[in-house]
Amino acid sequence: MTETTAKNFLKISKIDSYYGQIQALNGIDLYIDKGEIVTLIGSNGAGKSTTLKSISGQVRPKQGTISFDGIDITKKPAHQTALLGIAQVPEGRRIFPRLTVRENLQIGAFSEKNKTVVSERMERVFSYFPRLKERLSQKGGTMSGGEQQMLAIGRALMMKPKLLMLDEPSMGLAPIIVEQIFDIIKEMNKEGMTILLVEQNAYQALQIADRGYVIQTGQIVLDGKGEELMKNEQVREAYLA
Amino acid sequence: MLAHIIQNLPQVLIDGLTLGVVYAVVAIGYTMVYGILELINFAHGDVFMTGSFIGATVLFLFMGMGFLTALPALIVFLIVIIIAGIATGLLGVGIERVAYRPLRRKNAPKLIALITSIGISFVLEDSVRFIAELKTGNYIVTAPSIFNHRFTLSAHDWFPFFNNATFQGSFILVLAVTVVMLVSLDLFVNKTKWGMAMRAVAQDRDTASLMTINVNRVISVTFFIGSALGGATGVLFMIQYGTIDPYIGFILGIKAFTAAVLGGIGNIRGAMFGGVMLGLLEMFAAANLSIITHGAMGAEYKDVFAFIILILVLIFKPEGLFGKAVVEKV
Amino acid sequence: MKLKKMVPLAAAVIIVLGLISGCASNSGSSGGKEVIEIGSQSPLSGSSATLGDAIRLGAQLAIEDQKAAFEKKGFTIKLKDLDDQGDPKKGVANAQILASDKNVLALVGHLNSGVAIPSSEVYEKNNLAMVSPATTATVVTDRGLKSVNRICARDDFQGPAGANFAVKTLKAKKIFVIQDKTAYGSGLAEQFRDQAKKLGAEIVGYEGITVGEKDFSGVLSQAVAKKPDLIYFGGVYAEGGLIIKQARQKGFNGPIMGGDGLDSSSTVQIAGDAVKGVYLTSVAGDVTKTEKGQEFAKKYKDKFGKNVESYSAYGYDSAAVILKGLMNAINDNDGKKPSREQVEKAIRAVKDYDGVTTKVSFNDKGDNTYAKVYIYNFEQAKYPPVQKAEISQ
Amino acid sequence: MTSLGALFNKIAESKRNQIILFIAYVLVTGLGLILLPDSTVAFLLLLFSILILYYIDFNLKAKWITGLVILAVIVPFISSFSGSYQTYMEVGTLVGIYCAMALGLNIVVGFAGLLDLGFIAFFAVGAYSYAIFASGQAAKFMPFGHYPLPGGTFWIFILIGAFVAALFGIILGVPVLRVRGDYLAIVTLGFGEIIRILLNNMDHPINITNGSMGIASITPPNFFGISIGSSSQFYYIALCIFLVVIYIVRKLENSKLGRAWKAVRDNEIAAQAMGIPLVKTKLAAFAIGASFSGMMGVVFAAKQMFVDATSFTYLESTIVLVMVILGGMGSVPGVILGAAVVIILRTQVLTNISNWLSSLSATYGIPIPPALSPEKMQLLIFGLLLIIFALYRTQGLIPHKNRKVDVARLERESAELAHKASSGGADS
Repeated sequence: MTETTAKNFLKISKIDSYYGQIQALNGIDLYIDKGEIVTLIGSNGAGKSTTLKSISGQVRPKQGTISFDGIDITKKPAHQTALLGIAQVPEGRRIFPRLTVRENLQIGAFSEKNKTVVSERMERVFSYFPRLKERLSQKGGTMSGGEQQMLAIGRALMMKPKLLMLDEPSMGLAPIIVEQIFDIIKEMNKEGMTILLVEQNAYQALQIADRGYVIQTGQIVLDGKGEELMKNEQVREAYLA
Repeated sequence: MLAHIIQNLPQVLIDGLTLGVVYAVVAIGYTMVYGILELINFAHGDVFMTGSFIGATVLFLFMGMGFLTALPALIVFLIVIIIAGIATGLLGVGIERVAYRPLRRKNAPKLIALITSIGISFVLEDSVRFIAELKTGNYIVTAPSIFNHRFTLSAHDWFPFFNNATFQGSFILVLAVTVVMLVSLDLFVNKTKWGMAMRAVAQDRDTASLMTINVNRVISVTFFIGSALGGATGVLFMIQYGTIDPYIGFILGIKAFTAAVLGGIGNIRGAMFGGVMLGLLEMFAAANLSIITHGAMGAEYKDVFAFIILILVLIFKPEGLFGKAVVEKV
Repeated sequence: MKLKKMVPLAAAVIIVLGLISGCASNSGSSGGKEVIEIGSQSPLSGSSATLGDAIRLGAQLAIEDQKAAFEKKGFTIKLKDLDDQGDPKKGVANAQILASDKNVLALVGHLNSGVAIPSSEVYEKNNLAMVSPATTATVVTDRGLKSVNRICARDDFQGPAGANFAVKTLKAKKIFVIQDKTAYGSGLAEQFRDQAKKLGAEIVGYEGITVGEKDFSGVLSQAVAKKPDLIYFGGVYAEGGLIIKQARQKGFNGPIMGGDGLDSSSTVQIAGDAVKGVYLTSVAGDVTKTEKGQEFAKKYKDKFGKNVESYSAYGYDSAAVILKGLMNAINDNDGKKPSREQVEKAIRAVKDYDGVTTKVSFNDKGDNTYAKVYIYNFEQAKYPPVQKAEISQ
Repeated sequence: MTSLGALFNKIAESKRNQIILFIAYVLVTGLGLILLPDSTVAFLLLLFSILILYYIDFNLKAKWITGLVILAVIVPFISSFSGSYQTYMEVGTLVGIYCAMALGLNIVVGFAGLLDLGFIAFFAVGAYSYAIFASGQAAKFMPFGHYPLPGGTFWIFILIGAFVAALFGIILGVPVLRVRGDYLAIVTLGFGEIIRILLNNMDHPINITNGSMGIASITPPNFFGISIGSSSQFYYIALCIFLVVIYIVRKLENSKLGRAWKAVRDNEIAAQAMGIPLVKTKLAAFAIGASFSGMMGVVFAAKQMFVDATSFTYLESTIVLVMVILGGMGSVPGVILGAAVVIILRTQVLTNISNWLSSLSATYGIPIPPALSPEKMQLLIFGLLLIIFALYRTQGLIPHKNRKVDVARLERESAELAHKASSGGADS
């Protein structure tokens, strides 16, 4: 791996994205180095999810470029960016309600043909989330919110991604469970996973993040180290109050 | 009165089953497409019809080449059904490409997709009619008859209150082939990776695409399978009834859709049960309505009852008799 | 501005205007001779196209046969054939077209009573004489319209004739009646049923089916279970052929009987071997029985490359009756082109015309007093069936 | 060509020139029809003037009056010189009948966004309600009264037809409105088929509709002692009802109810949130749409003097739908144009081409198989029209004008919003 791709593992420059006629992103610039946890914080409707969707290919930017690991992925559809190693844990978990837990995990490794590799990965997911192992034959839709979040993250890990993007993993969960989830995120990062974390829960996100971006009405208004941002007056007022 | 109905029961059951399995397989086509796209594919009935015509054409070709006498009928039949299945499967994929995918890309309202599907169904009906008429001058086509041995089910010997029932050799064939098709489809959907992908796409298309699943390809596969099954059933229909015309798809399509609704749309096993149930009910109504109502309503009312069942189920139990209540995505 | 859009529009209009001014309107003469057109309306598409096409071709042959005779008088006669699609609305619209074409003086048509009834209201208003080869419903002539004639027998003759044969000759005591819920099928089946009842037979069932379906097992299991001596079907070959086939599959070996709707080669094609033992009444005689008929069949085959259907000869005779009336009208009018009223009267006045299959004289309602009903039996699985009886009024 | 266009543009810029051009057009086509009385093309060109009138910059009132004069005076007068007078008027009558029906369906599909595939049932109900009482049929089951009723009652029956059809609209609507969007299409299709089968079978045990034999010898309408029988007379009846229908539709479109329909169509959830009573609004659409059909059903029965169930098949329902889609959903002028185009295509253009082809094969011996006749290709043609318009020109020939919001976008956004709300709130 060359220095440049390790440096700007994911690089977004000047993207504009639209939802129908409405402009959701306006010239977003952002980069992530390999091995970092970067967080993107902002209020509801600021464009956080749209940024993630633009990266994963669910929304196609009208302008600007996105590159990942040295490859231009601006115009790639979602299933192709996923093949390149970008996994997204979507907002609201979006696990498949009528597939079993096992199937939900298997589908995460859809592109992997080798069955032993799949079961190895599954074991690894269980090492993070032992609870999933107990519920293998349960339907996804019947699990609690916290379990679903674990399943959603587990499903993303089944892809053995190079970059894991999490969209509001704490949403609607009890504080204890949020704690657990953030611990696991930190742990995964320690083991070398690059992570882009989108959160409304700015305090916890900034605590574990190396760097952070603040997005407001489709534009990046601030960026810096995690602890710096936490100290920033504006941030404190808007998101940490 | 009751005695009469009971006496006739074995025959009614056999006839109902024959029609019911045909409904069941066509219903699966509707249910698969609806499950994955939430679209009533009006053209599906006509894909079934096209299948029966392709089957007839191939059969005539084989007859012309003397295959029919040279090879055992069963093998000829299997070849015909496979050719027709593949051809209609490709037709289904083509329909999806031309008529539905552009709309999906544009995020058009469902109403529009429904309208294109009606258009496709008209185009198919008329194109087949045109070709048939050009060839024979008459669009009603009579297929060469194979498997027309008659069997008698001696129900009377076992249970004296029953009458004997008779059936054609093709009945066994229709039953066997549909059972094979249904079982293998069930296995495919529930046990294979592509089946799992289909279910995932049906439940959440956006998220499925995040799992490296090419959604468009899965939709194409779905259309291929649904249409191929429909087309193969068209061949079975042709073998069983001998005569086909370009308009068989309309009535049968509506009935099959009713069956799909009855079983809970989107639910493949439900569609199977719904189809068989509707076939039995319809045959029972045709055989017994005038006995039950003392002549006030005859067999001609059977379709009225089919439609009333459809409407009642849609109103009071839209998830179907076998479907699980699924929280609607608003 | 909106006018931008109008530019191509206006350009198109100008072009089209130029086109029509360039086209000559079709005049009433051709090669110095006056043109007289004979209309024809029958279903050339749809499920009874075989029958409808036979009528058209028959009429065409009659016109070609007599072309020379009219040429001598200074007229060119032509056939103007329209497709009524078996649809009443289409029939009425076509009737308007025929009525508005001044060269059309009479027409051959229709096959279906349901189409003939509303269309004939238009003919009546325009004094356009209609001679039908095939509409059998009683209402067609019972309204007493002066323009409406038919050369075939009525339902209240054909149905009872069938019943007489079934009860008296075939000795059927228990009869199951099936009909296709169309104007034709119901009308015929009702007449049959009433007469059969009168003769003392028991009607063990009277059921309707849906046109266009292929599976009639439900009704047939009911029928077979009642062990009738005879099954009667009022309807057309598309369903009739299947009913015959499926009844045989269900083990019914007794006679099956139908009306003229089964009188088609398609019945044999659809029913296959099962057609053996089927009887049918027809208002059309067997052309191959007479020398005249055989000659006709040969000419028809040479000309169109198709075998005669029952209605081919009736189409021919209908047209021939019209031409005879027309010729009389021309003669009465001192060799000039007659008016529609004159033609209408002349056609009604035709007496003892001797055609390929039938003699024709119209009564005051427009029914043919020589109309006969024929009874046929499929002894072998081939068309035409064998004529068994010939019944006059 | 372009310079010609530019020249035309220049001339047409001034209002006065436009009027002169328009009058010239009417005169030329009118003269064309007089000189070539049997040319269908000339007749169609004359009718075309109405469309031109629609696009002219002109005072609205004056436009209406001009249009009326053309339709009520000029067209009938000029075509009366032609031998095809009655044919032209028959086409005119059919256009009137189907325009009113299409406008009715437009309320249901275009305004309220409910796909109805059994719309012809209401037409059938109207037609049968006149047919039964204006023929001897009613005497077969009614214990009192003398039938057939005299032709003068026709005028009352127009209202009765509208009322009965509206009633059926509500009967259908009440249960059906519980059903989701695309299921609605299937349910209405089933309803249409049920009505047709019932009409075809209600001859026993009580003979109400005379079953498949249909009802013949329907009394023609009577207008102050004049018996109305010819197409040229029915043309005026159809025209009058058509004008009434347009008036009502225009009024409704800009009324509170009209706005409610569009709100329901564009976003049901939001409309409900704004306090629009969903059921009432949808039922009103069904009832009013059906009543137009019912009125024209009465006219149809009186004109044909014969009704049977074969005129009310599923195909007919979809033909009316084609008119709406072709013209432009929700657009009143568009739907009128759509109806006219489809009827003229069906009754004139395709028939003429078919006849031309068959005469060609007769005179020159060119073997053109009858299967190729464009008249028989109707299904194919209408099917292709549906597909092409749905895919490439969803807004139809004359797009709906005051569309300020993009429906698709609105739907998607609302769906997203709702999704956000549900996924956010569902778990704890």
